[in-house]
Amino acid sequence: MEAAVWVIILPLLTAFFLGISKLYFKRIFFYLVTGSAIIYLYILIIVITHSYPPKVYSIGDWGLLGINVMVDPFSGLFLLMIAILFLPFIIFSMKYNKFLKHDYFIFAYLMVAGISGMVLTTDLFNLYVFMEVSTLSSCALSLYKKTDRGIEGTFKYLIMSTLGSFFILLATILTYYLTGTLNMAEIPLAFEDIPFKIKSTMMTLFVFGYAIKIGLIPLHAWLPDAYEDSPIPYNVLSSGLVLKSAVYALIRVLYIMFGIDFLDESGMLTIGVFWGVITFLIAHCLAFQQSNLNRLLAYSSIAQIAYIMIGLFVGTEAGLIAGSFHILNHAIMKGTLFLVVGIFSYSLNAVEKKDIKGLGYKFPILSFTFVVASLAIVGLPPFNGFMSKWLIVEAALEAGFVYAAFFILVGTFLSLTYYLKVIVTLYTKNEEELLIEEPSLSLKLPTFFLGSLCIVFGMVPSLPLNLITKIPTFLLDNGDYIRILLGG
Amino acid sequence: MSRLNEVFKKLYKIGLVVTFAYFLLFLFYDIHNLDNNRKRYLSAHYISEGVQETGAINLVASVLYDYRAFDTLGEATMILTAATVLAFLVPISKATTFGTTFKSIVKQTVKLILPYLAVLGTYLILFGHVSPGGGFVGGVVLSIIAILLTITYSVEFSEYIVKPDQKKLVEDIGAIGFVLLGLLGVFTGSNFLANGQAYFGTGNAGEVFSAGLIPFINVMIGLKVGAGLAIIFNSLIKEK
Amino acid sequence: MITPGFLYLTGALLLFLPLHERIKYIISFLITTGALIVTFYLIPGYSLQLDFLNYTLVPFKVDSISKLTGLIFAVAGLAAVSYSVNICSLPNLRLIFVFIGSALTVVFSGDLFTLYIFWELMTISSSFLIIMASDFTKKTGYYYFLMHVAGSLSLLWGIFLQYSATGSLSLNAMEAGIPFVLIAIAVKLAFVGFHTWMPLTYSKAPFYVAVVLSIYTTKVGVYVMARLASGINILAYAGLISALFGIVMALRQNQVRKLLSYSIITQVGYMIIGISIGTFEGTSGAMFHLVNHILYKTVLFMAVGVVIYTTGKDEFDNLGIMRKKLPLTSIATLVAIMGISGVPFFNGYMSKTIIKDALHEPLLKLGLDLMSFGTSLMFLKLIYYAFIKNSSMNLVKKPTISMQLGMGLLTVMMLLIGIHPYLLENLTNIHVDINYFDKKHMISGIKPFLWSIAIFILFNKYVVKNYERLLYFDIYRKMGKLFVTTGYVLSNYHDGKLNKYLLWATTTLITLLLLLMF
Amino acid sequence: MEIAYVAVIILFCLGIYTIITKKNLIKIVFGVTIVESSLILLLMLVGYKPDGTAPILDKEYEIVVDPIPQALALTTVVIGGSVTAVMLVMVIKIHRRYRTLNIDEIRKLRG
Repeated sequence: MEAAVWVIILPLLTAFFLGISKLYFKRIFFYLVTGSAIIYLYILIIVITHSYPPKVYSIGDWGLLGINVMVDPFSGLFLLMIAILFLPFIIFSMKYNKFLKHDYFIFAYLMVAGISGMVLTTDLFNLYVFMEVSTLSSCALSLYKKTDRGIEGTFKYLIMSTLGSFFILLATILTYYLTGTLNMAEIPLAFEDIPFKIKSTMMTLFVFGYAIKIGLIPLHAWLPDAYEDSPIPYNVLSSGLVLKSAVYALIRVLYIMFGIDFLDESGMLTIGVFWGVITFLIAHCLAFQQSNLNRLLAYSSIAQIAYIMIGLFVGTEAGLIAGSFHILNHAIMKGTLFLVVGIFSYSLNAVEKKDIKGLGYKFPILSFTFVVASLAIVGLPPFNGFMSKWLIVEAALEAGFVYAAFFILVGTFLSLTYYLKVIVTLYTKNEEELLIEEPSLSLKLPTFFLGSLCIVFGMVPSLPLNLITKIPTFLLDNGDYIRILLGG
Repeated sequence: MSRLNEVFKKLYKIGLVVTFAYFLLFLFYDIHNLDNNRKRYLSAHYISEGVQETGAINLVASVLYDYRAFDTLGEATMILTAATVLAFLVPISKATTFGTTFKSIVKQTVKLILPYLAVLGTYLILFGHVSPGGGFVGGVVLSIIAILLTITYSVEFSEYIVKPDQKKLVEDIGAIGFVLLGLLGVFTGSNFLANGQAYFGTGNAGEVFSAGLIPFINVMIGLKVGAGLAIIFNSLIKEK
Repeated sequence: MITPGFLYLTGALLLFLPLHERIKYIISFLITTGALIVTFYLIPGYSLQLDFLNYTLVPFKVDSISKLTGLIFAVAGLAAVSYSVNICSLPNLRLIFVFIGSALTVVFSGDLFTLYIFWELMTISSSFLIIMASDFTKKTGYYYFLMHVAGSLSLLWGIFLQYSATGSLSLNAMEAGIPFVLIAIAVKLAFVGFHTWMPLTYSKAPFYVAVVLSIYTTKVGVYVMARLASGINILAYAGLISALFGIVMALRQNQVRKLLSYSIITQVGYMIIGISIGTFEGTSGAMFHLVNHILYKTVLFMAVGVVIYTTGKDEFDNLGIMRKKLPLTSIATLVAIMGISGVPFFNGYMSKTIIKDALHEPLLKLGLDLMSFGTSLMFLKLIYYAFIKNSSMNLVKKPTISMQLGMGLLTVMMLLIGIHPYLLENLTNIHVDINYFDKKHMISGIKPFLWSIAIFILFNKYVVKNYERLLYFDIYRKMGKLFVTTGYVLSNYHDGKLNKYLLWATTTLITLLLLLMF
Repeated sequence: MEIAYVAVIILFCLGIYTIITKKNLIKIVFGVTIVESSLILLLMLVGYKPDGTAPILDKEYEIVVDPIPQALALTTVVIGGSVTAVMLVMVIKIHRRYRTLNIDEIRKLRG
């Protein structure tokens, strides 16, 4: 599984070479960025197709003495998301950023490297390191416009996220203290005879740390701030990958290290589901109030991730499948929405709700894409969001979380209220003369690609579900994962 | 009324932190009282076999650059990210002089010290695997050269001696070199960042030319850290 | 096998092709007639299975009831499309196609999953039809969409309850979650209390949109009710109340289309009563009434549409143009009004008779008479304005041929059914053992109509008066305000103070610790 | 030995307290640094063995302290340093734009 490590190295190398190219070879910049993105896509596809059964790659050939990289279906899902989002992101940003492109792409590649490192590594401390890489480069992207609001929001983001990192680091150190190892396969074996209280406190520290990065209410306040005045293509990756990678890490840590039995016993599952319900109800209320589209979408991201949390925390096979499917779908839907808003802000600098009045008639196909994506994210058939929401509700009902299932439907209604408002504004006639810079094809193409995926995955959900249905095997029962990682 | 509110708020915050401290105390106490012969087989293995397996006497170096070299790659990336962010946030054109002017005695002393610093840094880097030191420490010492120049003379002078572009280049070369060194393992048929396993000759432990790739990685990290910290410092200074 | 619903959906896709504007006529003609023919030759008992995820779905299943409903939907689709093809723009035509197609698919669906998906698709397409149709309907469309999505989510919840209770998604009478399904149906068929969207929408939307909507929206609700929740006797009284409410409200309206909307509520009351009886007779009576109601209500909406098209408004006074300038429309309107009032030899009489015959409780029978009486009364008001009162309206433009074609088609069908009621029975093999033209039934059919004429003549000035103060109370808006206020308060807490945010975080940490430790 | 753990706790909580109460941006960054130092101290303590020597095996030794936490500490230092550097440059930028370091006045983002 040589390719697995290339998933991490290639973006790193690209970022480093971009640093040199910025100084000396400005001409190769374009070819470097796009060429590397295409090769990266190829590598990702190879890795994803080989993700079942899971493969282990030992870095430095040290086996259990060193750091290992492992591809299993759950990380395969995240690589799939990178594969879907990254190339459109590159193509879009190439046009969207009118100047100063080098640093932007350096950060983007570093961020992707950090995220792919997070999803591939099996070492607890390595996970922390890559998480910091992705966080810092994500901060760098979010202040990229250098505006007042951008810097302020990023500062808040950085402080909150660092606070979360500290708790994760504390828990990581304590794990080493308790077990003498950082390998995720050996920790659960050593964890078995640790008293309940210590384990649950450690779990709290992990959960809290990652919950800040995920943005569950009331730890969410940095998220809309960081989104408000950042480059919009970044928001695509942020809501699609950065937040999700924290979800990944949390689920990995909880399910592998602590095990489903402990989660059930300690009541974490109940708390997780309840927290999710609270989160999306409040987030929907807040999203209705927003006039800035970025903030609106940010709050909607919080709510959607709460759905994901519910799916992943009901603790059954169906729940894990549903939650993972929603992870993928949310990345696609939110990506589409952000890209459309990105085009609006590119063409006529519109980021407020009132600015987009009447654009439905100026950009008919783009607006149609927006409508499709927003209906999908609300969870109306026949789009992909509906499928995953259906699965989540079904899983929640099966596991006995009837209130969660009911409130998900309420949440669907609440989310419609604000998305519909945007849509209606989009299709309200505007008499004013608008100065419009016609968006070029390289802006539209990624948008349409993601938008069409919304429909395709809604009509043919078995396409991604082939991969996703294998996820619970290696999460729900951590025995398999451990056996493979230990070299079985 | 608002005063009371303030007091309450303060008490609340203190209460939160104290509660958390109490929890931590409890946690540490529990962990401490646990059966204390915890199995540290990993570190035991490193201590007993590490020198043979990696060829480095400095076990920290062997952990950093061999067993857990992937972590080091990550942290090298961190410095690069930070340096890039800073360089990006602070425009190059806005160099301003540092406020204080020093007597010539300071300047002469600095002139005197600089070569020693360079030698010390190089020594720390090159002998990182056989003695205390290593790429990070050496890199920090090297970066002090640039920092001292900046403080005593000025940003302009420091950047005249070593151009920002050159620093950036050195940093990137360090990072790329690290990755390429790691890839050597792949090319020789072993895994990424392999050292002893790929037959890079761990040599006789204790000699300078031993431990396979570790000295070279040390050099790369040294370059990277030195250049990165210099960039970070200069950027922070430049922004009034 | 081509299903009529998918034929329409394909039509909608075809309309996306970047072809000449003219092509829409050809496509519309082919699709609508094709769907009608396909539906006509469907064989009851046929079904289609499909594996989707873990479920076995039955997206297409024909039996006599669904065939009857599908047939009338297809006929009305033909009429409505040919009525509006001239006027409406291409995007709206697409939406109309999607709407009709999903309504037809709902009718032929054999499992709850398909039913829900196309039920929702109907909501989406109709809402966008309203939103896109004109500048004045944005808020109406918003309201309509929210209301209907609330209803369909309720249906979804009912489906989930049913699925988790029985483990199957097949389309039988519900065993669990009936109240939620009833709420969903109530929203769709504008039951009293859930009806607020209807007068609002039908009076504000452009007339051709109102025509299309009025055909399918409520009727699908009725059909699904017959499928999922038939035979709940207590609902008969609810239907009666709803119908009486509709009559009272209809008599107080100043706009023709609002009157027609409230009249829909009344007519749906008949169907609810029929379905709630639960016997074969009652259900088939309700289904026949559905057919008849689609025919005459569509014609009425079309006629009003013609009036709006020619004069620009739908005030009662504008109706006066009918008698002088629009002879064809006048005839159609008269036939429709006779039908809706249940006068013998017109189509409404047939289904009303079946329902009345199926009833056994005296209170309901009385109520039914009262309903017929009220219906006749409110349409006498319409007749008064259209044909008796003098008016000096002038034609702005002439109605198009395709409009009149659509209307004419339906009028002919009404007349046929009225004169020969067994036509419908033979067509669908649903045989109700009633002799429509014996003395007893005829008298009981004509009685309310005669009474209403008498009352109308006596209390003329009360009925035709223009009401200044309209009753209006909407609890849903109040609930919406609550939601907005909550959001506002919450939003104010986010005042940008980092300390505050960090404090929230720390509080969460301690809460989590406390929760997980104890 | 135990007292050192108490020191870790005190430092950690002090840092958290600084972060959540102080209004000055620089002080908040100080708080971040304090927490970070407490974690490095904890790492050192985790690897500590009584009478252990540094993990450089060039002479006779009996007990050697755990080398892994030392390596981790180095990594943590570097990561913390990078994050602090970015934070500081942002503080400078914010001071330039807003002309204040009071966190309560830096709130253009609301709602």
